[in-house]
Amino acid sequence: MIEMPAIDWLTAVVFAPLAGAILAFLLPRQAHWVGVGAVVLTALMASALVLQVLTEGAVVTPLGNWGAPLGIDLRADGLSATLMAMTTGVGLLVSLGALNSYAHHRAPERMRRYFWPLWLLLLSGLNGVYLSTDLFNLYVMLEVISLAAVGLTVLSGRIEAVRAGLEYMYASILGALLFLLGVGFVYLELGRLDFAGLLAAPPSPALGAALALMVAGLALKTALFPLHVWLPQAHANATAPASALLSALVVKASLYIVLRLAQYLLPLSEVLVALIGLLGVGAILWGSIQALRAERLKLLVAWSTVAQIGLVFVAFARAGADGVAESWKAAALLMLAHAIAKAAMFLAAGRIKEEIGHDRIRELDRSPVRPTLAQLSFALAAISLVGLPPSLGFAGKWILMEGAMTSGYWHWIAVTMIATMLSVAYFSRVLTGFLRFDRQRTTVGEHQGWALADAAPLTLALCALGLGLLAAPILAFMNIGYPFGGAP
Amino acid sequence: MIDPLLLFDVILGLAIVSLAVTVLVVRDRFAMIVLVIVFGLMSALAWVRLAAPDVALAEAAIGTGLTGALLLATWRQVRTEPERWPALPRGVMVINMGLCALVLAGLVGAFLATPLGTPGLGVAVADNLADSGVEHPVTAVLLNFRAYDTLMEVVVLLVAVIAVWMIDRGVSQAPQPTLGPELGDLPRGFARLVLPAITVIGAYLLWVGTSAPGGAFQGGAVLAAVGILLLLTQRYQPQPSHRPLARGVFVLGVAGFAAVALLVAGGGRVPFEYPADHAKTLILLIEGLVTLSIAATLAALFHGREPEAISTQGGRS
Amino acid sequence: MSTGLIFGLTGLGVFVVGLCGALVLVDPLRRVLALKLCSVGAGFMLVVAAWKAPPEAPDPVPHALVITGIVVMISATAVALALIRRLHTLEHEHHD
Amino acid sequence: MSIELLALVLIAAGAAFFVVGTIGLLRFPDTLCRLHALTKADGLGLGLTCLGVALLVGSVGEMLRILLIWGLVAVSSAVSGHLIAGHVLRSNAPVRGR
Amino acid sequence: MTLALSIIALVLLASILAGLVPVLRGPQPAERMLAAQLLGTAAVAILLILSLLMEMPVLLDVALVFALLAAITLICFVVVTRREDH
Repeated sequence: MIEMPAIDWLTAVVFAPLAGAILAFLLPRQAHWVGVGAVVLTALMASALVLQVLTEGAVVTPLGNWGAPLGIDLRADGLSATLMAMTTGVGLLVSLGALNSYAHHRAPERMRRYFWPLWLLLLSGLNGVYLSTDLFNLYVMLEVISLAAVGLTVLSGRIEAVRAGLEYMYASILGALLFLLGVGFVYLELGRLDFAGLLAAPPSPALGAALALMVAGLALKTALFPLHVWLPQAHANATAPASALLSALVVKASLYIVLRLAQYLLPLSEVLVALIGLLGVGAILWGSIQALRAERLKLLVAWSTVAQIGLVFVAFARAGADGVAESWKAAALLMLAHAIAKAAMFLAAGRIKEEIGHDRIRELDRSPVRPTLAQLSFALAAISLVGLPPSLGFAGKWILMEGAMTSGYWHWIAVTMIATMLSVAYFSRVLTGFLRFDRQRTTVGEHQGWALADAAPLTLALCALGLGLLAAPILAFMNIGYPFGGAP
Repeated sequence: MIDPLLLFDVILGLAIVSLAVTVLVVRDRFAMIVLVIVFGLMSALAWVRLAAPDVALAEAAIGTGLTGALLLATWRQVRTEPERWPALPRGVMVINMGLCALVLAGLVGAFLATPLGTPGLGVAVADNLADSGVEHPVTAVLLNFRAYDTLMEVVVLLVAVIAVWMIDRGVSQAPQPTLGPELGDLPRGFARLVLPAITVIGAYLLWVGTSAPGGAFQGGAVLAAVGILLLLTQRYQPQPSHRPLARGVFVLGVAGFAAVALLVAGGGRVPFEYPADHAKTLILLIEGLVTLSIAATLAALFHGREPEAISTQGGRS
Repeated sequence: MSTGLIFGLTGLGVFVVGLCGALVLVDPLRRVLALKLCSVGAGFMLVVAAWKAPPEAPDPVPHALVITGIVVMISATAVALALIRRLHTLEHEHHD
Repeated sequence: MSIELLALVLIAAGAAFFVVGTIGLLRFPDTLCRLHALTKADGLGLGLTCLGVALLVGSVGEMLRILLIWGLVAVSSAVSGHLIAGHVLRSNAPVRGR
Repeated sequence: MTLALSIIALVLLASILAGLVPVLRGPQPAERMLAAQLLGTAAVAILLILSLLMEMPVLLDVALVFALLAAITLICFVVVTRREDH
């Protein structure tokens, strides 16, 4: 019986968006249909891969059949399959939102022509990061993501966007080069670059330097506190779908690599974990303060990204160095919750700006337009980001505090509480504007009815809320292939 | 008496580091660009001393030649920019310098504590070289053992050209740098003489890649230099009507590479696993496509903008 | 005192000079060059990791990686320079 | 033995011309004089070195490659001399005896 | 023999470093490009000698690309700095 060539989902998930991008680049007028089609196809393939991981456990494809140290292996275990499913799912809904915001009457032809190839190449890079097990391959994938993300940031062509894009470019390339020097030190010490080689490596000065360089580079790319300067302007000045992709998906790739490094590289020293936690606290405080001072809606949402990333690093450091084997789950859940909710929030912010005409927070309650569906999805997303039950954010924070409690690190619980209070503070600035608690200043016009464009942010927000109920199965799925337990 | 070549290395090393500092410190911007080109030359010499001829070729052709051309073209347009010499307050500068000194001390400490010459993957490459389809180990690694990396690298080039076409739309038609007639016919004659020579050298580098240092990237870069010369001597002026063809050539390398990688995956084989007997032909096919794609992409990056019809403001298609 | 050691230290020196430049400098063109210096410095580290004492042939894998790094770096440089040119054009259109 | 000696002498002479060229580049008062020093050193210095190396090198193929290198450099340095001179004259820089 | 060649290579490297001074000092762009051309040619000479010392005939290809690189940057320079007042 000829063995039916089983489609290798691992390469399919990376090559499908690549083919979509090539087609979208070749056919500029039909770019949006080709783009949405490719994202739908990738989403289907991702779900097939998730099923395969569910049934068979971790799936490995040795590319070129050369095996790990010489060739490159693609591996999908629970953690990477979950993040890839999140990326394609959120990406699909953001694409639907993009169909509307780049429609003929709203955006120049050029933006529609170039959004889709860049977004699909970004998707291919993201899937490549989640599946790769080779350090240099991660570097090349990070570069694909960086260039595509800078392209998306600059899509609107306004001078603030170009200036923010240039700053983003410098930070992102410098981060990648720090990572590359770390890769050089790993090769100097071990003579191989795959994760399996890192597992058995005894601690040594070169590996210590490599870990420090890589974490520094990745912290720069995820805009962790002292290195966050480039993020707010880049995410606030991009167009709505682009900033949704940047804030929800691009930042997660570097966070994921930090988790992988913590898993594979030598046991982390207590000092390094505490330092990461401290930087997380700094990010929460500074991000929240700036969010409270932000004038424009999208700037507030961008600063809340800085704060939420700080919280992910706190979740990572909640139980000290030996607790990392458990606390990655809290970090992963918070990453998921932040991605879904933040995508919903940015899309909603874009819709609000379209309907009201401006996004200045102070005048949100003066608009003649009646509260719209977009404002509802913004509020629902805010609930998940704040972390109220039953949202996914709540589940993540719960596991964070639970782990901190069991290992006696009470200060992390206090930090989480403060983070929650601060996020309530800066989101309520916006929600009061929506609900017009203060006296109405102008007559309220007729209800404009619902637009198809509101579907994307609403579904995302509802997912962010509803998935909290599925936290246990998600956690069980993430544990397939023992990402952090004893590797088989 | 110590080996004089070691003395050569020490002087070369010191020259490279001091050049690096001078590049960032020298006031005149044109001197900065010339110094970067000389820095590239020196680092290519260092690659040669480290017995890495492939890297020296790549550094000379891409890192120094094409980067220098890009910098000169950008410098020409940005010449009137006032020199914003370090506006950072002195205190911040000192802190940063101190931080960098600390980082340097840490890295040098870690580097010196590590014995050199760890047995890397050299043995594994040598064992598998026979059925990789090519004789030259670096080309075998690039196009067979780590072909996935190389494919993604060509994707990076594709993303770059898409981003550059999107960023620098032809709306403000700054006068294109060209070798105008006012310079007399000597440079144009020189360009006419050098063009065929460079094309032959580029093709030679591509062909020799399977058995000696060379290959798709170095050959592609040298052929890109041909493209740049055509642009400079105005023998080829990009027209909006050429865009579909240009897009086709840009994606040629990635599409061809990915297609080959997937097509070989049928019948129980894994993607990128070339059948043993066809390996060489497949690799040469991929190299040819990738070289064409790289040459066109790098030349387009030098041209720096999508050739839009100047007449219509918002772009026609 | 071998060739590998000398150029390893050179690479680290160039990387840190580039890092310092990228952090301190303000002029956009110079910051792109600072990043190119970092890329050459990181490349030095990889090739030094592959270097063996002369009679032995060096390890080809890092050479392939550095070639990939050089091509990636010129793509990033090209995009950064396009951004700088665009910013320059926009700023000048802004003023006059 | 004499071939190696001859090659060594040629290469040494080539290097000497480079040194002279560099000193000329440093010492001469204005651009055109420096240009004169450069093109001489360029052409002859490399020419002698190429000749010396060609004597020592094994196959004919390599000799042809060395010839090609020398040809390319000689042509490009001649053209560069001419262009830079033209550039300097047009930009009416201070030239002795103008 | 190899000792003599090494010393010559050192001398050439020294002449390159000395050639850097006019690149820094030269007031006009033409001066700097002039010096850069000399450095390029000296680098080609060093490569030729190294191909003997390190028994790597492949370095001749590298020297060829160096020479090519000098030609390309030269033409770029001439185009970039030509007068715009015509």
